[in-house]
Amino acid sequence: MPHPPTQTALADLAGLWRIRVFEETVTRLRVEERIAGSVHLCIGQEAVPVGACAALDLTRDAVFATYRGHGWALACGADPAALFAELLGRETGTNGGRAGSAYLSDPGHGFYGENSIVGAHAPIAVGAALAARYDGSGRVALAVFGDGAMNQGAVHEAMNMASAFDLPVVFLVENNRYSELTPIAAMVRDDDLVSRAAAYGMPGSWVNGNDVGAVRRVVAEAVDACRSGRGPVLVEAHTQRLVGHYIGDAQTYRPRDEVEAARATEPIVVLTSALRAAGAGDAELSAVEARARAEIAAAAVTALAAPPADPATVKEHVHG
Amino acid sequence: MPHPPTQTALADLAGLWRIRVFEETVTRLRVEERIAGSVHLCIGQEAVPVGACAALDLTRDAVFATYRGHGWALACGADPAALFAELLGRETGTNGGRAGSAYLSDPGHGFYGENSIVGAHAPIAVGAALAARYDGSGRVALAVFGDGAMNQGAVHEAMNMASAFDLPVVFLVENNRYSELTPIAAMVRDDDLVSRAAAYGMPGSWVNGNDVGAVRRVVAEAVDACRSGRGPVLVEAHTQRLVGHYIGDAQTYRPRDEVEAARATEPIVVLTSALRAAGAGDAELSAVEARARAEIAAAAVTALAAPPADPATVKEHVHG
Amino acid sequence: MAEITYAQAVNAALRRALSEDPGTLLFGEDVALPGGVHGVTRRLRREFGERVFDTPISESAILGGAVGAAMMGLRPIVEIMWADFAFVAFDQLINQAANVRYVSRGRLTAPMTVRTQQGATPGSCAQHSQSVEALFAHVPGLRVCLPATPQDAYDLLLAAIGCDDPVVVIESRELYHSLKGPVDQDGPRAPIGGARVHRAGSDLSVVTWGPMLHTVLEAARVLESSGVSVEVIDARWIDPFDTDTVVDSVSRTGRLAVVHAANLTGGFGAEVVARVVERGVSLSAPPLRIATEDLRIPAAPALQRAAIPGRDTVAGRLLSMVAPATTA
Amino acid sequence: MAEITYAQAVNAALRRALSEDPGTLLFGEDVALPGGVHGVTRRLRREFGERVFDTPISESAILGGAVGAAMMGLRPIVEIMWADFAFVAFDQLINQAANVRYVSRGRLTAPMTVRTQQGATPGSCAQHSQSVEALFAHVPGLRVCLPATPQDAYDLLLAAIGCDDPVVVIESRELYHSLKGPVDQDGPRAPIGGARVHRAGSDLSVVTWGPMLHTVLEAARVLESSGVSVEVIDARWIDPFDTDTVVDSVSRTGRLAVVHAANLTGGFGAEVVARVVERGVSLSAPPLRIATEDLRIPAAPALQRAAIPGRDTVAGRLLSMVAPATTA
Ligand SMILES: Cc1ncc(C[n+]2csc(CCOP(=O)(O)OP(=O)(O)O)c2C)c(N)n1
Ligand SMILES: Cc1ncc(C[n+]2csc(CCOP(=O)(O)OP(=O)(O)O)c2C)c(N)n1
Ligand SMILES: [Mg+2]
Ligand SMILES: [Mg+2]
Repeated sequence: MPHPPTQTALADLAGLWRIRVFEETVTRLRVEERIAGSVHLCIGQEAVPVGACAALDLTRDAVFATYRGHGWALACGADPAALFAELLGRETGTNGGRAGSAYLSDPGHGFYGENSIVGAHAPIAVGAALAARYDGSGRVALAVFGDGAMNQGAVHEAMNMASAFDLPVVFLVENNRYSELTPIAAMVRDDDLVSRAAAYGMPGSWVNGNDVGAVRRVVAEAVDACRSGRGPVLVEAHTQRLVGHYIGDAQTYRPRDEVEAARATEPIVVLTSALRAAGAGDAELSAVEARARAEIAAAAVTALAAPPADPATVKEHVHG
Repeated sequence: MPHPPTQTALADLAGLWRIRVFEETVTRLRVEERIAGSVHLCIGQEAVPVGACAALDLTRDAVFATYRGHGWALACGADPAALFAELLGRETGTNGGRAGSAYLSDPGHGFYGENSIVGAHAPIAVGAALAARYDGSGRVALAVFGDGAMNQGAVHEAMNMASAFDLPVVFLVENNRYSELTPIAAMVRDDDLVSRAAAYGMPGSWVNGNDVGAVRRVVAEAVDACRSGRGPVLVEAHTQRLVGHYIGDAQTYRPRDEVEAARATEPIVVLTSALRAAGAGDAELSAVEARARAEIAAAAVTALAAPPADPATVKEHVHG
Repeated sequence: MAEITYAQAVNAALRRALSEDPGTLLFGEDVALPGGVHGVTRRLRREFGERVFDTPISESAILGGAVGAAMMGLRPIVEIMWADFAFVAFDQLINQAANVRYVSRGRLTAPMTVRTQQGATPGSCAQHSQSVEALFAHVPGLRVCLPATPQDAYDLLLAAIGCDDPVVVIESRELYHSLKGPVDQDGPRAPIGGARVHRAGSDLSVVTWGPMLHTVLEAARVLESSGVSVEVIDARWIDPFDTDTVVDSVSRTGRLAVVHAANLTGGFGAEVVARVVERGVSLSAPPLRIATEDLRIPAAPALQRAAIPGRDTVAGRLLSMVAPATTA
Repeated sequence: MAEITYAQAVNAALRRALSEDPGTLLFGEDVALPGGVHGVTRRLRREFGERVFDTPISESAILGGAVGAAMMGLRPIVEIMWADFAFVAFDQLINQAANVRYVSRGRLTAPMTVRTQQGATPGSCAQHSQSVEALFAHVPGLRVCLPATPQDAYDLLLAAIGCDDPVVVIESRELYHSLKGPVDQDGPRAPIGGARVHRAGSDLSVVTWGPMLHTVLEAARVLESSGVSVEVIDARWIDPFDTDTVVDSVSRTGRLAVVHAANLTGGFGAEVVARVVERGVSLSAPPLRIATEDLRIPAAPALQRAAIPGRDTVAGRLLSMVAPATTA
């Protein structure tokens, strides 16, 4: 079977559940209007952050994600209570309420943040990789973005510069086949996006983004290439969101049965079946889910009890 | 022999000489400080505009070039006297002195202008091609830019959008191997730039940019593909400048013998030899050059006699 | 006249433009098949077919595509989904669209309309919250307007589309679905320019634009109950800016305040103040700018409220402007 | 103290920064092996090796690369060859660099310096001629300066590099090789901010910045011969802007003029006027802005002279400001 040994797989499953439950809880808090504004969930895409972060050394590596980044923050090790608090606009949020759902960061855990400008973090990740040339850290930078971001100029410039200078960047495309409400297939001639790596003379790998073990393996190879000085790698992970682009998206642009069909191959289902096939029992599997539910529920309680961001601090930190 | 029949070849030679002599005259006028500011010459690269424009139908096609665009304007059919006048800041200039050497245009001849922002005209050409969808003109848009421009975000976005929408754009790279003072080879992993076409699912062709007949043939094929609805084509023409990036560039960044070696393969030398081999006599060949010299000299005289741009008009045409 | 929302008014103006002129195109991210992320362009694809289409997430290609199509004689209307996103492709506006007419001495033109929207709404992050009209207004060759009512959302957009030069229409995300009003859709297309006096007053002239108009109108009502009469001018167009209307008003009231949601420093409020004082209008109090603090926009609603002037802040500061005079 | 050019002063400041702090990097198009298109960064590659390097023509990658390297604790100095080119990548300044500190509550910072140059010179086209400081100055989180002398080219750049936040240093292309002066290279690094009074005067305060300083100083000499005493203030930093120095001066002279090469409308001159009048400084004449007309910059020298205020225009307009008072 393609999965790693059961202990790792159980840890992976725990990682998937934590994100899934976190996002479900966010949905509830948004619907209850305790969280304000646009929220982009990664339900269905959890295997990408869980697999990729397992392949990184977050004491020195740097992750740059998009607005769809709660799962990435969690996989990096951010405290779920601090993440909830951030979404809720509380003082104890990762960013003290300044960032919100779509722009939060937690550099203490290697999470250099979400970005709400499509593709803008790709060159920033190149800069983090560039710094590794000089600071002796051995850092690898990972920039994750969507299929639609591949058509943004900044991403092109980032890939070329990283390639030309052999910089340690993993460019990871979460290809969920939609850019907001528009299918990527209508916006490119060839939706085999990994083939663009060749334009930069950069290696590219495709991976099933619903298979957490496969993601870990492919990203680990990319990180190895980076760490050993061979320069950047493009990884395309095929996956899907099981929810709308944002909370409230009616998804009228999606074929009715698409999401239903995807439920059979989504990461938690896939990994749970594999673990069952490898001998894991129902009790063991349910316990993983239950622990995640308990942890996340407690985190939400903590966050909800925190004071709101203090308006008196609003002018702080514009400059040093 | 690879060249078209002699009559066409003689016309090509005339086209090359007109540009060459125009640029030499510009050099003189710049050195004499009659022309002010930065001037970018295309000496050595003349076969690309001459060949490409011969493949276009300039009653309906639209050409978008860079600051290195005098040759393109001439090949499109712009009046050399109006071009000189523009460089000299005269009222009779193509743009009445508002544009200068690096940003001039002559839409009456299909020359929609130079652009001094690297790569910025690529999306504009896409817009001109887009318009062809709706206006029934059958227009093909040609965007020509340098090797260095391939690393600019706007060019990437333009190529993708043109490909996705099958728009009639010829993207023509004049690869003279330098971006200002820096070799392209140091700024990309793979300096075989035409291979980037595949990233967009777009056909690409390489051509010897010193061979005017070859350029005409390859661009004609690209125009055909565009005109018949098959969408954009990327053409890479290898060529070289025999002069600096701008007038006054000391070219310390170039190997000493590089320019000398290039003199053996530059377009006028190549075409003259081919014509000789095909039976053309010295008198005939010199007459082509002499006619070009006479025409351009007369144009310069006309331009120098024109009045300077009228300061009283400076506020006109900011808005309609 | 039926009441429609601000978003519906935009939709109606687009429909009219697309119907009346076959050279009109509408394109941008998610504007066609999905009908826009805010539903503003709904049904237009169905009605106008291929003249309405979706694009890749490529703002340079969108804006450059508009410049090129406009140079060829079409009349493209493009959407930049958030004004904040214009900056990935600002070159196409400042160095391209704005130059077309001037540098060609009118041989070429760029009759294109860029629709976008801006403003902070609860939870919106620093990259989705800025009010950036001043950055467009400093670019000669671009026209800029900010409709604040459904009727203006309709009228200003049609005026923009009819203009033979590039126009940036900055709509208000917060008003799209929250503001309804009667909209006359049968009038002739207005030319660009012209402020509107929303409320006459004698003690103080307030100039504002965009959704801040409504905050100012509320503040004016508060001040009315304190016996202070506030004239409220919606600039509507900041290029061309209707200096005369403002100067006339201030000449009568002797006091000028400008209120905007953009950051204070370098905001267009400074331009308004400068134009009025340059004319030597005699003032009974120093002019006042009320604007968002010079900071990045925070996402948390409590922080946003502290950063962006609301009704009470505006009313309080306006009152302090007249207080010395009325107590004197 | 040896006299060196403005360009040499920039070069010297870069050398000192690269020598004193191994975390300093210098990169941009043609800055390393070729030493810069204007020769400003000559020899630095040879002296500092791989910390100085050339980049592709990719402004988003250059600026984004600086943001990322700065977030990791380095101190990148990058060049945007012409200020006009910043707009292909303005997002990296406005939506990225400027947000780093604020949105992370200081957990992350972006101590980066963006060197660029601007201005019209004879023949320079509309895409290579703009003066765009006001566009940067409206972005909270960015610092902006415009050195006008060799000493300031040295001092302000070092202050910028020492600043823990993103700073845009707008140099003057026309001054690079035309202006020489003594430069003290041994002083301590100055902090950011602070205007400089270049000339004391009693009739009129003129605020300016960048190469326009020299035009204003010439105009002031012309006015001196007419018996008018002009105080000339070089703002040097427009963020942070030294309002106090200006207000002090205007309080003494009773007259304010601002002169800049940027287009009038929405230029930073409006901000200066607004700040002074808001303070209620009593004025004996309306404030005056002298700026480039609201147009695209034409290439022809004769047209440029008509568009951009020169010595005589400045002197004439300043004189007309005091004339009514002196003849009264
Ligand atoms: C420069 C820019 N343009 C447009 C947007 C609006 N926008 C936000 S998300 C998104 C779609 C991105 O699609 P993709 O890259 O596939 O990522 P996904 O949302 O599917 O994870 C768009 C267009 C933006 N945030 N930034
Ligand atoms: C966006 C932008 N960045 C930088 C420049 C400065 N610049 C002008 S020409 C040039 C080199 C372009 O090289 P290439 O595309 O190879 O064209 P070539 O000059 O060789 O014809 C550069 C960097 C510019 N004009 N625009
Ligand atoms: Mg996607
Ligand atoms: Mg080149």
